[in-house]
Amino acid sequence: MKPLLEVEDLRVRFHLRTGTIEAVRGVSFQLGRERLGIVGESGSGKSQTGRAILGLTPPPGEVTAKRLAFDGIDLQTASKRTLREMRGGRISMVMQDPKYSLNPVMTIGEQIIEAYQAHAKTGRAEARDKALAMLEAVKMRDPQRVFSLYPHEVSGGMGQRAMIAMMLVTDPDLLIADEPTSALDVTVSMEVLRILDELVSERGMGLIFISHDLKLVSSFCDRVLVMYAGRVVEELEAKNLREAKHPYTQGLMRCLPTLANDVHPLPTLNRDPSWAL
Amino acid sequence: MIMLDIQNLNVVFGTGRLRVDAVKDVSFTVKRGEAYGLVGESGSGKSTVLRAICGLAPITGGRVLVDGRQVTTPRDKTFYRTVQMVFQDPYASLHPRHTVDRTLSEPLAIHGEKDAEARILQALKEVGLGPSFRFRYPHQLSGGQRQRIAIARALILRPKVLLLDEPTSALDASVQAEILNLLDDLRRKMELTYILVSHDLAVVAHLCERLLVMRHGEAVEETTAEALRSGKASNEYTQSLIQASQGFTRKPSQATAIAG
Amino acid sequence: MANGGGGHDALRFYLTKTAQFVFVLATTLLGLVAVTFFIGRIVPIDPVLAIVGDRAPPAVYARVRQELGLDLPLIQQFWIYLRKAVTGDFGNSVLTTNPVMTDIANTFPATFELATLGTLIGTLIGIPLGVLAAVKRGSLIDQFVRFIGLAGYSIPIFWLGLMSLLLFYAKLGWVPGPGRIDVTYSYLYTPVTNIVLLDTAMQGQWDAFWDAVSHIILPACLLGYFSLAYISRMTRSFMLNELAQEYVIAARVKGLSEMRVIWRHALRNAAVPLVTVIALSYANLLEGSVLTETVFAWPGLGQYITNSLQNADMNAVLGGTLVIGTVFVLLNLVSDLLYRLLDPRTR
Amino acid sequence: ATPPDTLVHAWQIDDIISLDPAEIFEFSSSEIAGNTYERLINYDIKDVSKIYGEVAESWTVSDDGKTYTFKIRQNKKFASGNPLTAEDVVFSLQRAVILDKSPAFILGQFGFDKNNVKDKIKQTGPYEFTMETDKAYAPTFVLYCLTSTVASIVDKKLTMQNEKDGDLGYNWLKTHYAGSGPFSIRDWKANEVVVLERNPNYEKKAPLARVIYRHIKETATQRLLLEKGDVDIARNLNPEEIAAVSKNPDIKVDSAPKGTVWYLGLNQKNPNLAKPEVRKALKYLVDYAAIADTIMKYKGEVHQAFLPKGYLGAINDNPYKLDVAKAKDLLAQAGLKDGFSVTMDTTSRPETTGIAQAIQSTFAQAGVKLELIPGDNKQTLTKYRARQHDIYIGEWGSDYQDPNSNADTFAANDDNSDNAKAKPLAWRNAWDPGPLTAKTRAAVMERDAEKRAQMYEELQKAVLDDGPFVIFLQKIEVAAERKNVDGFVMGPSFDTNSVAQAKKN
Amino acid sequence: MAGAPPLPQPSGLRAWLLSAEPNSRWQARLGRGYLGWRSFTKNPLAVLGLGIVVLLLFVALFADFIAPYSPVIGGDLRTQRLLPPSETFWLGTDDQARDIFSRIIYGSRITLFVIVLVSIIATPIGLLVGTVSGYLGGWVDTVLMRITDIFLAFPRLVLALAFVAALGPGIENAVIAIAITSWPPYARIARAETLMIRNSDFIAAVKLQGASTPRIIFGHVVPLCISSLIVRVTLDMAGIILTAAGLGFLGLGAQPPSPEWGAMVATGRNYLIDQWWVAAMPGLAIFVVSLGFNLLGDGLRDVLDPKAAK
Ligand SMILES: Nc1ncnc2c1ncn2[C@@H]1O[C@H](COP(=O)(O)OP(=O)(O)OP(=O)(O)O)[C@@H](O)[C@H]1O
Ligand SMILES: Nc1ncnc2c1ncn2[C@@H]1O[C@H](COP(=O)(O)OP(=O)(O)OP(=O)(O)O)[C@@H](O)[C@H]1O
Ligand SMILES: [Mg+2]
Ligand SMILES: [Mg+2]
Repeated sequence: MKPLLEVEDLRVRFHLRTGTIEAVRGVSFQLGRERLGIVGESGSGKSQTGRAILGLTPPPGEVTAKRLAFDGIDLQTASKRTLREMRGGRISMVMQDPKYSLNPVMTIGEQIIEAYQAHAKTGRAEARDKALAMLEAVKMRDPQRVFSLYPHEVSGGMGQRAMIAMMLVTDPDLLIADEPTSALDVTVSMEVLRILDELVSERGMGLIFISHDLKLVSSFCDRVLVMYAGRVVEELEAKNLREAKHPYTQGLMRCLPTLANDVHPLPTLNRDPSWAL
Repeated sequence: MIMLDIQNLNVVFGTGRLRVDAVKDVSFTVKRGEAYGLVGESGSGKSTVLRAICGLAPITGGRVLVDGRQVTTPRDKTFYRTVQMVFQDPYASLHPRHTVDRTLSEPLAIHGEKDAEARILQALKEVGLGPSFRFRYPHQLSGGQRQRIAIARALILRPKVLLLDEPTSALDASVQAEILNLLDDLRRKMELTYILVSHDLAVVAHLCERLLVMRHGEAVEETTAEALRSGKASNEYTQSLIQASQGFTRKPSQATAIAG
Repeated sequence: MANGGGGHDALRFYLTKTAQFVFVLATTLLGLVAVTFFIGRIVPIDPVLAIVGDRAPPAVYARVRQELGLDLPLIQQFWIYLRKAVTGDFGNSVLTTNPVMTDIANTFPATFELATLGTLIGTLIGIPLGVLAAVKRGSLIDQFVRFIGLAGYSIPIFWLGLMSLLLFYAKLGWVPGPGRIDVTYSYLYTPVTNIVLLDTAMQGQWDAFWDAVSHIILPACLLGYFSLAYISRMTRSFMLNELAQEYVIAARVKGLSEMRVIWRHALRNAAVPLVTVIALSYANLLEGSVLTETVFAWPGLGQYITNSLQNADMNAVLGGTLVIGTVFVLLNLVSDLLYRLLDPRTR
Repeated sequence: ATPPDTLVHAWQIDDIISLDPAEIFEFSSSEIAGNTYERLINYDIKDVSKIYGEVAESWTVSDDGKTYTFKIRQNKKFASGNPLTAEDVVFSLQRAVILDKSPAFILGQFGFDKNNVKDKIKQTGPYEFTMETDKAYAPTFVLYCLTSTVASIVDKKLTMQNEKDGDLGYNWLKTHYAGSGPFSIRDWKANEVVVLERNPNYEKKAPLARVIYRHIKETATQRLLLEKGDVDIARNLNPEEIAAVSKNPDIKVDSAPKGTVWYLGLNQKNPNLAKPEVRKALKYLVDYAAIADTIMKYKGEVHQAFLPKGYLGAINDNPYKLDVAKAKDLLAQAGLKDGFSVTMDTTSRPETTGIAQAIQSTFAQAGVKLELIPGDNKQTLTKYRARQHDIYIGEWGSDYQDPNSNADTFAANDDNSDNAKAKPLAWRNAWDPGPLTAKTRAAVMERDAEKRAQMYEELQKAVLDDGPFVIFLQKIEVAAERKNVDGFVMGPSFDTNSVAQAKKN
Repeated sequence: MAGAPPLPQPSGLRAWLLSAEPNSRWQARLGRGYLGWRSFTKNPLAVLGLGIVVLLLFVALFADFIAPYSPVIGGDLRTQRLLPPSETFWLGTDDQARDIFSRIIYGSRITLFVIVLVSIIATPIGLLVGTVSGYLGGWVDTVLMRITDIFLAFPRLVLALAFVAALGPGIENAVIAIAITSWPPYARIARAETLMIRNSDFIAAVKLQGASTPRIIFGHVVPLCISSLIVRVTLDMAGIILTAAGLGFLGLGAQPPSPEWGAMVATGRNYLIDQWWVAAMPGLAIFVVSLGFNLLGDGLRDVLDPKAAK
């Protein structure tokens, strides 16, 4: 089977006044209709990888890759128009914090309709039905009401679900979720994850799940990429996480306190400069 | 020896339409040298309890006794020498225009302490930072380093009680481990009393002996780290928290029924 | 969160809001009156002189002084003034002999007309310019907008006014000369609102209307330019702020066209603080167009107040100041309301 | 362009505060009154000494010199259509005295007041009345006073129809019109426009249907309007602008000297200025000719006596010129070899500041450090009237066409104490003219014109020599007109600037 | 024109400045200033702005040596009046036959005086009112903001004119009048900024150390407001010069013959059409200096303002 997404030697650079920062340094992976997790500490380039795929690297940034293809379409050479149709239509992204990523002055319903109408030539009534259906699909208790609420009027969990509804309303083939639950309560985040999980298994969508929570990624995803300083230092099956080879991955696994065993002091991570090479 | 005694604490914000009962009738006590945890979902009033203790939120009802004495409003200087707090967000809790040096010398200046120089270097050492950090600005520090500075600032007046409001939740796992170890260490060395707020049960269990589970501003149950470990929490809500902290489980569970 | 008793609460909410507004208006106006009044009395200009002139014999002088109540204690004078002011009686202007209110009713519409058109021009051009500058940050257009803005800040308005008259009126003949309307048309309509454009249009005097339009266009463009300088600059900075927000990226993720992202998402949000900026610039034009008015022989409020002030015509100054103060507070209120309307978070 | 039957002036008319002739005392309103009201008598603007009756047909003076009997022309009509009779004339004069507005003293100085005026000015027939003065003044003095605006004839019937609370129609007439002149006032919008319309009842019908005075504050704007032909006459151009427009073939420049002099008032309360040598030295420290030829070109000519050219007895030889050496000498005599510092209150009008700065730099040449204190007109005047200045620079325009107007203020001061009742210029500069006061009083009683002229010459010489006034220019009024304007006549005072026979070709 | 050319730095000093581990507060401060300077100099427009401001300072300081003629004493009225720019009079002469170039040179002193005085009067008032009212809240806030509103609602020119009228004309009083009318916006800005930071954790932290209210306001709140205020004030400079000019235009600013630029433009307005240089030259000076301050302000914003730098 042809992979949904092919990424080879992806690099993201920022040319700043103070010099050039290479945020992503040669990341390669392939993705089928599966759940791929990307973990790594803050600043390791997870988000930039995700954004580069969508072509949304912020201004001073420059993206290069040997190959960056979605469903056989080369994203680097694609026209702006194709890219735009791809975005939201076939590839979507759920972002970390609903508080900032929903437009504060538009109702949730409007925002979902807008996303739908950007890709499907339909009337408003139909778009509205679709949006309501989508809100229902993300287990919103009272879709009618939520539809006409403004982002600040809903809780974080509801907002994140609305965000997911907005991003999935066009039935994309690939969803990139950039820390979709880190702003949420543990209990609420479980619920959101469950919705994502169902969507993947029911629609056969590909999912890239970005997080810094190893425990979560290992329990949620099929495959995990571990990133460090802009590189993938290790790629492994989620269930094999405990057998990670790379000392960084091992260290990360160990330094988490758990309910199960009480270690004092906690092991800490000694960064080896050679990891970043 | 009871260090902190909270009885029927109530905190209300605003009036009329805007009234929020943030904390309702919460009581607990903490012994000297003990570490006590507060857990619960977002908005359950954990931070508000801490803020009420140290005077950043109004005490609408109930009593707060520190070291056997009821607190006054406004708090007096001795109070601040007894109780200090560390905030959740290391990025927001340091003055962006003050160097570490200035941040650390401020409490000394306020309380008219002498040999600031030595004490600042000492405080930096205690939190595992060298003198090279002394003249840096917060933006020149990593999150973990900032949190260490925040802890150093809290400790520089040699308080007896440290209120920790999610001190590690903004940090990476590896950094979190370092901070937790540091806190563990300091407590032992300085015989500190902790109240630790966190939504991460594992973190609370790691550091504290006893903990209080809160929800919607009310105390749900008081339990011990031991009990959590052995999964013996009596309360359903506590159970769901334990459940969630285990990571994602594909089988549908009761977590769905509760959240939202 | 408790949401019970909505209707009653809402009513009370609006009542409090209204009461608050009335309070703000009242205290601001009282403050204005007090400050102006006392300034007026300590200014070393003899108000009697303004009335009787330099040559009047002492007896006349003394009589007028008494008529004006200037021999009473200051506090008493203030009290009398205040009592009358509450009933809308600001006394008579010394210079024009009319009741101050009549004068203001004559001059304010001229200023209003000019400032409104100026703000309209400034807004309609300034916002797109600002947006463009923000979107194309660092580009030529950005530099251009910046230059326009800078020039707007630093060029003396009377200089630009006279130069534009010289060019567009004297040299090119594109616009008619200074004044509100040509003398030939000035008696074709009856002043009702004193807003010439409105009066002529309502009375169907279209020739007069177009003449008035051609008269107002140059000074309005001039004022428009100055408000444009400010508005475009603020728009740029608000837009830069909005464009850096996550929701803009989210909108792009949805596959929206760049046009839609900029104009519908980012600008819609930037519009919230912009409302205040526009209101402020409008207020500034209302009060600060004295020099433009002088150059264009525009009989507006700014000129009226300045002229009165220079002639110690304190009744007129007080009245004018109060009107501007009221307008200011009202504009504040309107921008506040618009703010609420535009930003659902404040509702 | 302006309509052919309409004459449009661009003029700074923000000084108008009233249109009631009993109150009018400002430049622009005087001119408007001059064109819209008639007076009892008037003088020939070409030869001021020729007095003729305007409303009066003839008059006689009694032997004791106190009673004047006037015969009124018949068949005269107001713009309203009401006939003009002696009743109107008597009413107008009485009214001015009773209302007692600023210019009322021009009549009041003959001994009229509220209480006695009804007895002193009496109608004696339908077209005849008498006026009785308290002393036997020089008849020229009395008659000249009757040529001033305050003695304009108002329509009694119309005015009294609009009377309210016994105000003699004052509140109405302030903004309305009740006269018989060549034009009637149709509209006055303060700071904006005054519109005059032809009076159909005037016997020598005006050629123009309408005259409009537009208030244009900026002189540059006035110039642009004139050059474009959107006004016919620009009234306030500055010298450079006049020089520029006079090169324009479509524009001509007309001018007339006015009864106004520019002067410095030296406050005698200042010990330095009180020294006679210093007063004299300062008179040698003004570059009269340069000022008149450059800054004030077209707008003033050198004149140093207090009576303007054209007035009875005016002396026109100007003895002083810039002479720094002599001034230094004089200062040394006064014990001020190194000069001294002194301030000058200056209104912020461009002309005044221009002259002031020129004077400042010539003063400096003899070590007199002059500090200018700018202020707006009313503010500076307030200070001047309180005698708180050192030096004051300003203009003085005579109130009526008789030499007494200026002599009374420059050369007489009955009471030099701080709370004196009358405050002539001599008082304002704290100067006690000594015997000159009595001489001034005598001159006004002198019925022989020749002798009277001589007395004024003496007074002028004395002030010129020792007075605390450095008079340097006589004002000239300039108007730049479109070539096609004809017959706009400028007289020696503002109320004699006439559009009555103006027309456009 | 560039500002003070960056001196060739001995590498030792540079290393010392950039040391990651400064040994004293002084070294740290200097190092930080050096870094700021470096990032500032990367912005050519800002450097241009600084250059203009430095030039202004230089000219003001050495006016006596630069100006070829006296700024106040005119030449011969008959022959040297209103001459166009030439070799003898670089920028021409004015109506009093004075050299415009010399007047502009000397006028820089007054401009500088106005700017400095207004900023040191208005900024502290605005800062104080804004921070106190924002930090304390409650009725103090209500009262102070009412007062601010009153001053804000006042027609600026009326207030300025009134003050000048009350205090007497002259540049000092004009400055005071301008200062009095320009603090309210600063107070607003400072208040808005204060409201944002008053509930932040680092303020809570100092409170918890027992800091007194004045200590918090002056030690912690003010430094944070000051940078955006400085930026705003520099951006306002042009406006201040022009307001001074406006007062001069109405005859209430600097007293003649002082070579205040605004007053010069105002006088020049009488000769605007034919003798354009009389108004244009000082006008150009105002424009250039405003430009300088604006560019500098923009540049400073990048260096000082943490929000804009993000
Ligand atoms: N606009 C930008 N300009 C310059 N550098 C940037 C920019 N955006 C990101 N970077 C840099 O790119 C690197 C990777 O950033 P990225 O956001 O991908 O990290 P991340 O792994 O998502 O971290 P986090 O867990 O904190 O979100 C970081 O070092 C960051 O400083
Ligand atoms: N200053 C305040 N004014 C009004 N309401 C407040 C204020 N501070 C807190 N609250 C409310 O009090 C409740 C409890 O807030 P608190 O911050 O204590 O929760 P928390 O348990 O610390 O949550 P989190 O885990 O998100 O920090 C919330 O509903 C919050 O909205
Ligand atoms: Mg990220
Ligand atoms: Mg909290």
